[in-house]
Amino acid sequence: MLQAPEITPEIIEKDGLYRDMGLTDEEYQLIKNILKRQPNFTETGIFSVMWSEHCSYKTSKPLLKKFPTKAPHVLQGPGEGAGIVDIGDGQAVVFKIESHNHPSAVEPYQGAATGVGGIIRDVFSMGARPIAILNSLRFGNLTTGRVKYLFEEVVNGIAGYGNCVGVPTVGGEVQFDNCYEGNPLVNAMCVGLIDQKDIQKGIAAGIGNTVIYAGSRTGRDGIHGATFASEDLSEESESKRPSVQVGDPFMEKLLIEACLEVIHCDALVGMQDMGAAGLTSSASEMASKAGTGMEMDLDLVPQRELDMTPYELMLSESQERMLLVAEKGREQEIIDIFEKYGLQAVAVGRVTDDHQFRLLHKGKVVADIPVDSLAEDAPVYHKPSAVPAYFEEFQKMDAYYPEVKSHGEALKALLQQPTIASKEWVYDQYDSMVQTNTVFAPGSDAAVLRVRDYDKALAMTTDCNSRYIYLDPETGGKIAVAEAARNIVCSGARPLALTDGLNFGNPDKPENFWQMEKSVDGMSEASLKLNTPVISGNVSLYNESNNQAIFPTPVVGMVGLHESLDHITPSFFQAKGDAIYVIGEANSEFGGSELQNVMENKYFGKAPAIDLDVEVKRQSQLLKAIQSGVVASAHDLAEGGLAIALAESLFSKEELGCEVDLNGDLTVQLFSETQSRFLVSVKPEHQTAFESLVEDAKCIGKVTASAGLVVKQSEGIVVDEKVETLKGLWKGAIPCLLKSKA
Amino acid sequence: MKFAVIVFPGSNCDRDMYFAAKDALGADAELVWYQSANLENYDAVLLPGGFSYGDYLRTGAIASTSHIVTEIKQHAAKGKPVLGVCNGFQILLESGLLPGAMLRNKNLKFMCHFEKLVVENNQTMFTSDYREKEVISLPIAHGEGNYYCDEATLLKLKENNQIVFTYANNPNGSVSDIAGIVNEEGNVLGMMPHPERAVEAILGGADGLKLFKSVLTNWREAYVAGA
Amino acid sequence: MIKVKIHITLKPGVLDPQGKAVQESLNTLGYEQVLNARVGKYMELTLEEGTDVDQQVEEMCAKLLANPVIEDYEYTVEEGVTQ
Amino acid sequence: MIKVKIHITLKPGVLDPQGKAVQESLNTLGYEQVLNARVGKYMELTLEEGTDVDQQVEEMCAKLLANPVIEDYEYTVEEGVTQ
Ligand SMILES: Nc1ncnc2c1ncn2[C@@H]1O[C@H](COP(=O)(O)OP(=O)(O)O)[C@@H](O)[C@H]1O
Ligand SMILES: [Mg+2]
Repeated sequence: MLQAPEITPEIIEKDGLYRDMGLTDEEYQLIKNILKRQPNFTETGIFSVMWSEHCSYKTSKPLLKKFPTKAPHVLQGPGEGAGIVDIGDGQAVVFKIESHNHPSAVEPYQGAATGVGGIIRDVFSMGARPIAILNSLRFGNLTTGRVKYLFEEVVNGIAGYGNCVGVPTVGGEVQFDNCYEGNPLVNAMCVGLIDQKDIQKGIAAGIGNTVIYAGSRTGRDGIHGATFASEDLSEESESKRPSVQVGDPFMEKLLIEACLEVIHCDALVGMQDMGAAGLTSSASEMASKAGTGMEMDLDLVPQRELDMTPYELMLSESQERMLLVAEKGREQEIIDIFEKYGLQAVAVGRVTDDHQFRLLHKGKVVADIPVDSLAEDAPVYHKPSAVPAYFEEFQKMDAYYPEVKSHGEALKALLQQPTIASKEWVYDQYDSMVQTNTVFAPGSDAAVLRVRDYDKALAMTTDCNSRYIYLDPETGGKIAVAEAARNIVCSGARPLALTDGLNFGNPDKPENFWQMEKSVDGMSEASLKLNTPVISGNVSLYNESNNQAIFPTPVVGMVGLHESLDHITPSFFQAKGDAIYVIGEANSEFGGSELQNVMENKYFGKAPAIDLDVEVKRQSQLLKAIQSGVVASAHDLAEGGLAIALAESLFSKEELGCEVDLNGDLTVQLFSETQSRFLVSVKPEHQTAFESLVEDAKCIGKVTASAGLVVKQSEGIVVDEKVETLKGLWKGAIPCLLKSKA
Repeated sequence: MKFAVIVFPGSNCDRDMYFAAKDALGADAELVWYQSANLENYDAVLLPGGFSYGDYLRTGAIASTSHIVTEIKQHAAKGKPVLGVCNGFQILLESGLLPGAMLRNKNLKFMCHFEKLVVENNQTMFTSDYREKEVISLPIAHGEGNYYCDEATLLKLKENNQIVFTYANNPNGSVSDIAGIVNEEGNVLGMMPHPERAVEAILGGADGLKLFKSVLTNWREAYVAGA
Repeated sequence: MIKVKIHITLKPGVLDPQGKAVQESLNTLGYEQVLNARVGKYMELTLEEGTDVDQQVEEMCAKLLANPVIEDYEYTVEEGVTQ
Repeated sequence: MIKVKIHITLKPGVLDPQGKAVQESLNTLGYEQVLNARVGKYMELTLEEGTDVDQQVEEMCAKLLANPVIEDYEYTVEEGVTQ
């Protein structure tokens, strides 16, 4: 076999090969200064992935610092695999969100599947049992074959992986807008439950301790840097080409069980999953966090393919792999546990005291790098930011007001908008009940899972209305956090904390950076006000296609606590005769609304306003009312306003209807998307108590047995639709779009 | 009475089954790893749902070749109850303890929701607490629950009253709406719907609990003196 | 080394939901001349040199690789393959 | 009628968890001489007589039947088959 010419450090510098790996000239010089010599090929690759945005947050770090991250109930903020929050009784909830956008655009099934696998590993690597998965998805409009394919396969991939590992997929969101056509978003969130005494950290402590590799063997999956210098290496054999990462949920299931057994073995010192940048990031971060060094012998790393180079071994993103540190001399105890599950676990290195990250291959040192330079010394950039022209234009516009001819027809049109329509087609494919804790499966405001053996439950949701954020990132950022909290509160839980998935376009464009900056400002302010600190998150930049950025989409994943099972509250109307209340007045606010989309086919103008003090007051009063047992159902007003909230409250198993009486401009009353509002139903005997607890509540009508949605104005009937008809339109919209020929 | 819940690599409803037997029913139950030597100390065997061996090759196929299945066959031969749910049913089919095979759902999608079932045979040790033709609601959660058997087998199932549950609205394409069948002796039941997921009101219904209760009641009548 | 190629197909009378879906989507895409589609499995096994292939492969198919209730199998053997 | 036989296999280097599970299970059953297993798909299409097979089948494979990011395909054509 012809030997490829060796790429020497000199060639890397002379030909600027580091640039093909994503390093700038300045960064390369910085590396030379750190090493006091030229980096070799493997070292250059290691720096390039560790200093990539994905691992180092070099662009977003200055913004992430703004997030409030502390509160007495936060046990672990950002910095570990996932954040941790105290839920009493010595228990804690662990959660994080992560994006897999680009892999899903290339190979939607595997991209989505491995996204789910990765986030689950983040959670069980902390020692927690994964108890729920949520996902937040964005696609283009369901009008082209390609978009339909992406949508179907992403859902299929999430189902294929999540169902197999036995973690219920209990919630999420899907929205459709043209801006996501070439660049779909696939964010997955995992929630875990842990006894606080079992919390693990990803640290490589204890000089001389043993580093253990466990799980799947390493192949050439997803090695990005391998695209470098294609001219020079055109002779490279076909097999050296990077390949798509394929997930093995069966392997993951075994890893979950093995790792959750391993945490009870006191020979374990630290554990971390191999996520982005695989062995490189897990190993160097574990050593850096512990203030130690690490030496690994790459010949010992289990390999799936022949003749893998150190570069490939270190940069591979093969899935379902874990790195552990065990007390020296007690490795076998841990290896035995993995073997019980039929998993491979091998000692590959040791913890050292010299703060170096040293790799051996075939008897030679192939990398020798100060470990902190990888994890902590990555450059940080303060990108320029500029107010986009569109924003200034939108701010100057007169308020948009849609001329609605028939309110009944508008309601029907809205119900069929894919963003509002039933997502049953999606979530029916997810096992939402495995582990038998699911109280509210997908379909409610927030998913609710009881905590077995305790009188408490967890509520969880993901939310982000990116249209508002596009119109006004700061206001939109506040709304995203507030809306997540509203969903949690409606289910009867107290919001605890959030994880954020920041999806944006290319940050090198000042307008995009401004969007990031402002959204983070808005989110930070809201999370501070609502006392829901940011405990973990993820950043995904460069989400563009044809040079067109997506709407800024900072997804909020939030978890709340029901202090008693009695507080769990449905979002559907419960019984005829119950009084219907709206909390909060409607203003004429249609910028970024679903009705604007229906009528104008685009979004413009001002986002709806939000007053966080009002938000906090209403949420806490509603929660108090729920906890006092005087609320039969609660639902937040979101896309499509009151009309959609009313309809959705009727789309349950019960055959109920409603009759409401509205004053003022009917279009505003029914469809405006004014913030901080709720739709609540209350039993007649609880009305007085409810009204005394919730200031801004106004009774607008009652639940009926007629199975019709009736709206009256000054005693005249203005909308009268059969619930069955409305439900049929709402349920049928997405399946119908998927079936129609592209 | 003591239940064994068999845990294969990739089982994922094992703990749910265990909690149903232990907490909801209040019986004695243990999780039994598939490499365990024997089942002598157990009165009933529960094969839980999940994705044994990742559903690779065919659902239930690889698990059906493991040694524990030989033990389960011996246990069944003694007339003791064996219940296979979802993947457990698929394992029973692959191992030949029940006739037929599973195909992919007719719409090729995994589906998870409550379905209405009709209790076709309430004379078995698993269903005696139900009324004949009682309509119950249990969750399904499967991608391959489209039960198939040839004409002759179907005829036999019908003649022997081996069809225990049918779907009121067939969701997956199963022959004759079949949701669950027993062997000729009546002590091995396989079903796609998940009774263990419907044993408490907070989970959306408790129609599955009667199945476990039937097993317990019948065992008591058969084995506990004076019952 | 020995390479064995195994084809596993659904028995003629058995309904093939996947095949049907393939046919329908091909028809929808405009390939109306597709009258039927059946989907099966194709496996390649690499065996050590010196194995009594025919007896062994037959056994593997019957015992594990195919389900006789719904599937048929066929195989071909190539000996002396270098990986 | 025309019969087309299509083999769809994972590209070399792409992880094949199913193949691995099959190999391990065969090894456990005592077939230790099985060194490797890869699992792919096998499809049979029946086409109307008179179709421009090569061009059409190529297109169908590339567009729908195989996933070009991770799979390779191959096909053979038999014309004049009486079904
Ligand atoms: N947008 C964000 N907000 C808050 N914390 C973040 C954000 N993005 C990342 N983090 C935190 O930074 C740490 C590293 O994140 P990441 O590299 O995505 O984790 P991993 O290495 O497990 O993939 C995590 O603790 C994560 O929670
Ligand atoms: Mg991680």
